[in-house]
Amino acid sequence: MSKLKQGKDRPTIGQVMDEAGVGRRQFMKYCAGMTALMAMPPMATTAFARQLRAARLPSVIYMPFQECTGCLESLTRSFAPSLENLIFDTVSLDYNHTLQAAAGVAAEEARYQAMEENFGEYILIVDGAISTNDNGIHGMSDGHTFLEQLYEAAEGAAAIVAVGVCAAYGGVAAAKPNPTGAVGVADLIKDKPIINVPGCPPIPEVMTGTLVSFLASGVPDLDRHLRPKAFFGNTIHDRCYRRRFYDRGLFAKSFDDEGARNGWCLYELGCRGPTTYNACATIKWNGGAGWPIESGHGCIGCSEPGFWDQGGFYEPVTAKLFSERGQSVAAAAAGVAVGAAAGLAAKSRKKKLAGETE
Amino acid sequence: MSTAIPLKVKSSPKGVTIGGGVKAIGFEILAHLERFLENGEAAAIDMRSLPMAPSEYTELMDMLGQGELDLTIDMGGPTRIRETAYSGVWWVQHKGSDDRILSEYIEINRIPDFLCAQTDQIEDAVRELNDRLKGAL
Amino acid sequence: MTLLEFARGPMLHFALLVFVFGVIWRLVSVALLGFRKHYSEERNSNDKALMVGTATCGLRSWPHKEFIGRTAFGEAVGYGYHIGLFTIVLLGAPHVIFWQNLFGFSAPWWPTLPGGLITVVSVLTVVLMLIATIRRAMHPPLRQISNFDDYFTLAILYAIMLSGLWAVLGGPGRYEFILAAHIISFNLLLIWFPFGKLMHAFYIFPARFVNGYLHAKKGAAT
Amino acid sequence: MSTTATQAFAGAGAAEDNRTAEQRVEGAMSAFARGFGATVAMNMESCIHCGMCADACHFYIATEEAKYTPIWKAEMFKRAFRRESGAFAPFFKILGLKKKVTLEDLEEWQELLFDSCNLCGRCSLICPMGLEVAELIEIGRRGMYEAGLAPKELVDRAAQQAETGVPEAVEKPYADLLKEIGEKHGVDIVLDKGKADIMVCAPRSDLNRNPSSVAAMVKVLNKLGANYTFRSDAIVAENYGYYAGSNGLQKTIAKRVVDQAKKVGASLVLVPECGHAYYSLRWQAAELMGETLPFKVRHVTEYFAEQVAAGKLKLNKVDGLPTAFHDPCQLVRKGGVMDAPRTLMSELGVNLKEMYNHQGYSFCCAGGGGMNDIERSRPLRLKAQEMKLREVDDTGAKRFLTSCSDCRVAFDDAGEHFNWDKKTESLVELVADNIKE
Repeated sequence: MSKLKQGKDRPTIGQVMDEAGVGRRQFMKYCAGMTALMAMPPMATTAFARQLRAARLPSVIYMPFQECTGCLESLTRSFAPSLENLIFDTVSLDYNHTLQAAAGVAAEEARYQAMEENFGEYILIVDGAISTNDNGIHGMSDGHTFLEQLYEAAEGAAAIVAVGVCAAYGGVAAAKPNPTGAVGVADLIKDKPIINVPGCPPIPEVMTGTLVSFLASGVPDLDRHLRPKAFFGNTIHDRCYRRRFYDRGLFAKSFDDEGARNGWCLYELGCRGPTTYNACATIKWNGGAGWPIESGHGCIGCSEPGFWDQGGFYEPVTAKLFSERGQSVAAAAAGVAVGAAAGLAAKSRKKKLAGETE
Repeated sequence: MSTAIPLKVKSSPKGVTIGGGVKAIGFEILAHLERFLENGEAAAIDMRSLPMAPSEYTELMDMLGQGELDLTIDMGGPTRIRETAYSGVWWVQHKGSDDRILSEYIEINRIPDFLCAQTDQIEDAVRELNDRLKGAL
Repeated sequence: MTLLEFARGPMLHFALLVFVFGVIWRLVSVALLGFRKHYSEERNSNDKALMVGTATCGLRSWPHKEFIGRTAFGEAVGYGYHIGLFTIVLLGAPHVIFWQNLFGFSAPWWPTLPGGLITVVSVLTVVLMLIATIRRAMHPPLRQISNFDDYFTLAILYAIMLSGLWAVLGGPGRYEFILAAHIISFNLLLIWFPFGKLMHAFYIFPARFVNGYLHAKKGAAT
Repeated sequence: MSTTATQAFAGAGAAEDNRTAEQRVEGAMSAFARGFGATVAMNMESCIHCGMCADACHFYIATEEAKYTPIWKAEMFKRAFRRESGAFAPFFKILGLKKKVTLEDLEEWQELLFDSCNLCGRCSLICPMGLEVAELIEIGRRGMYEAGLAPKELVDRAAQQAETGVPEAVEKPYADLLKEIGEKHGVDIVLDKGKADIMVCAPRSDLNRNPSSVAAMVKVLNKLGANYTFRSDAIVAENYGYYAGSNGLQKTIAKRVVDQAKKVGASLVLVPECGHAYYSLRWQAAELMGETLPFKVRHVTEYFAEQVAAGKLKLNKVDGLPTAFHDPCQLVRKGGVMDAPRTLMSELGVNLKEMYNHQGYSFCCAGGGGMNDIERSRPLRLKAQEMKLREVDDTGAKRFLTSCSDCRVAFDDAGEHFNWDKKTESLVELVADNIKE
């Protein structure tokens, strides 16, 4: 990573690209890829490229909290040396305790220094849920709770990108009974623009795509869960190539029956496609090699808030979400009792009313 | 069109076309071409967003045919620009170094934007040429 | 907890409990009123009367030829949307899955109709329900005897049908809200069921049976 | 709802009734309450307001007026049921979901329950939910009676009949009238025999208007050598308690016949050509008495059909005149005497032309259920009878038979009004005239 000047006079991406010997057309080619990814009209590529070149090289603070490093793995796993990699290679990733060589006090100092220098300018990427029970004692590093670190880091952030469903909505850490009181960033920070990029993990291209689109044109338009509509505007179900089997009522009944082998709809096997908004069906995973449904397993809805507590992953999306512990038998018994009472009361009223005027 | 794992569909839906037919795309190209002739407004159709069956893809390519120019540029992975049989209609395909298609579109333009020099580059060129010539004198 | 989770979770559970409780309450309280003992010399034996009673359960579904001229339209519309409703609920793929999941059994033998066909049937059912509603509001005898229960029950049925069609045809709005609306309106149906005219689903056969039985005892027309 | 008619009536009926409005409503409720059995409850709970019963009722068909919808006639009883005996009665009462039945309501319903219903039971056949609509209306009538709102003609006749055995004051006791009929028609009538197998009654309207049909019945009985007798204490077959809706009076009137039958040790009580007499004696008397009766009850056509089947009664063949037969509702649809009239007619070789609506589904003569006696209901009756007469004409019949005195009163009245080309004749007379020697 070439050593670039820190602080205010940070170069623009255009300068960085030129310096890295990236030809203008090569840059344009990557921007074309980016506009296609985000379903923008192809003719917008030139304008997008111009905006991106003019953007200042961002200082990025990557704060890991209650996370499993799955998102980081996915982020760095971006396959082809695409535009995002270039930006990331050159971007001043000032703090990431997994990637950086420095550790301990030195690492922290580097972070504070970066935060001071780019105060109000840097992008804070949060990975992992933030524990809030017992004011955050369940999640600490370097003597500070994640809670404190988040507030501290968020203060100077230009924008916060919550990467992964944990940072966005609490994730697996927030699953019932949620002992650590894990929550997403948006539940704590109210005064900063927040972009959620949920998923477990999110698709690499979605993460990098969101970052690049933020660099080029600021906070993209978001849905009500603060997710970029470019990637989270449609349900998997709407874009699924097996949709025509759903429409014709052809369903796989088990993972190994004729229906499954025929590539029929996996609705009956618990696919969460209909209620999950994500770009898996179009961008696909592993560089377009495939995605969960194409590999024969239903979508588990990993980009939806609370997907971890919405019933078994192998029960259909309309399945009942309650367990029957004899309540219906009790209700029936109550019905008999009250019915009998009502019947006998009616009978006695009848005798009283009928009286003897036979 | 990213080539997904070929799907062996036993009950292949006869006659059930996934998206618009090739004719529909043809008419869209024609409309763009007419508009370009009128007011010089360039346009492009992103092949990626058209849900097309594999057969329709090749059908479209055959329909558009081959023009005079067929450029292949190696720039962080092959980029191929082909002029179709209908001048003003170009077929552009960018591929990454792992041969994955980054983007593919049909552009209706005098010359694809991608090939044009950018204004700010020309401004730099003016300065640099000016310095060079001044230096030579 | 999202609306959909609420709809298919606690609300569905509560609705089922109210349904079971209310239906049994109403059936038991009627049965306990006691059947009068009959002293008249019967014209037909008890067995024959039982047989005729059971036959009436089926036969009364089809109008006698003397009445068919006047009731053909009303009954056709009524039976039309009942058949439509049963087809959708018992042969529509998503519903088949729902029942199996709700009652906790798996029935691979359960046949289903293709989704497209069920949608057509649903649209037809809604049209027939509209005709029935307009007829209830316009036809003088119907207007005379209709009350809140009739229109409220129809309203709930409309809510279910329209939200169901909305979900399948992918109308505007987020799928989980439409699906939640569909399940919530079904829950409303379950809750209202014991307290309104929907109880006729349980009463139809006993009522017809008793009518047929008593008439048969007298040899009267059924 | 023509309120003028009801006021005229409510006032008359209620004149001697010095009870307060609450007491009268209380009376109605107690009558309703007696009807709150499981059968009725099941009916009340399963009505789906489909309005089809209107399509069976000849008064709705003739007038297209919504108030004649049969289940609407039982609305008061239904409201009372919902508040008192339904599964959710307390809620209906406390939350006031169903208004309390008031005297004004009952007065308004008098015209529906008495002036526009023959209790013919056709609505019970069309109801897809198997409601016994006719019985609900009968219970509705009982409530009206107890509230002192039954029409005066019916109430007075019922009270009179309960007391004297005869529904109206007669200058000559029916016993003497009966003897006269015997002499006039040359038939000796057995009256007040001590012991007999069969006790016979006579319809009072036939005694006055068609004595020949009474004579005919006796002629056949004599021919059969039946061991029968009339009883002067129980000559009249009608039961005005049934029409007025008073269980008490109906029971007293029926008891008169039962006592006389027990007195003579009869094993069979023969009901003459009268519809509701058969229905109330055969199917309601035992219920009212609360015990199984020691004798059988048969309609005269039933008894004669049995004799024909047993070969004891041989009949000649009548001419081939196309004939139509009106099935009296209380006798055939409700009473269950489906085949007897047709057995007799086929024995007589009658060229029977069935009406479209016949046997169990026949339209009512519009006179039954006490409407013959309610003068102000005549316009409505005529509207329904016009349909019936046209239906008879459609069969192309030249002769028109029936087997019920009230029906004949109705048809004679309608025939005269529409100067109809046919006369209504009695089936039993036809039988009597054609006994094979």
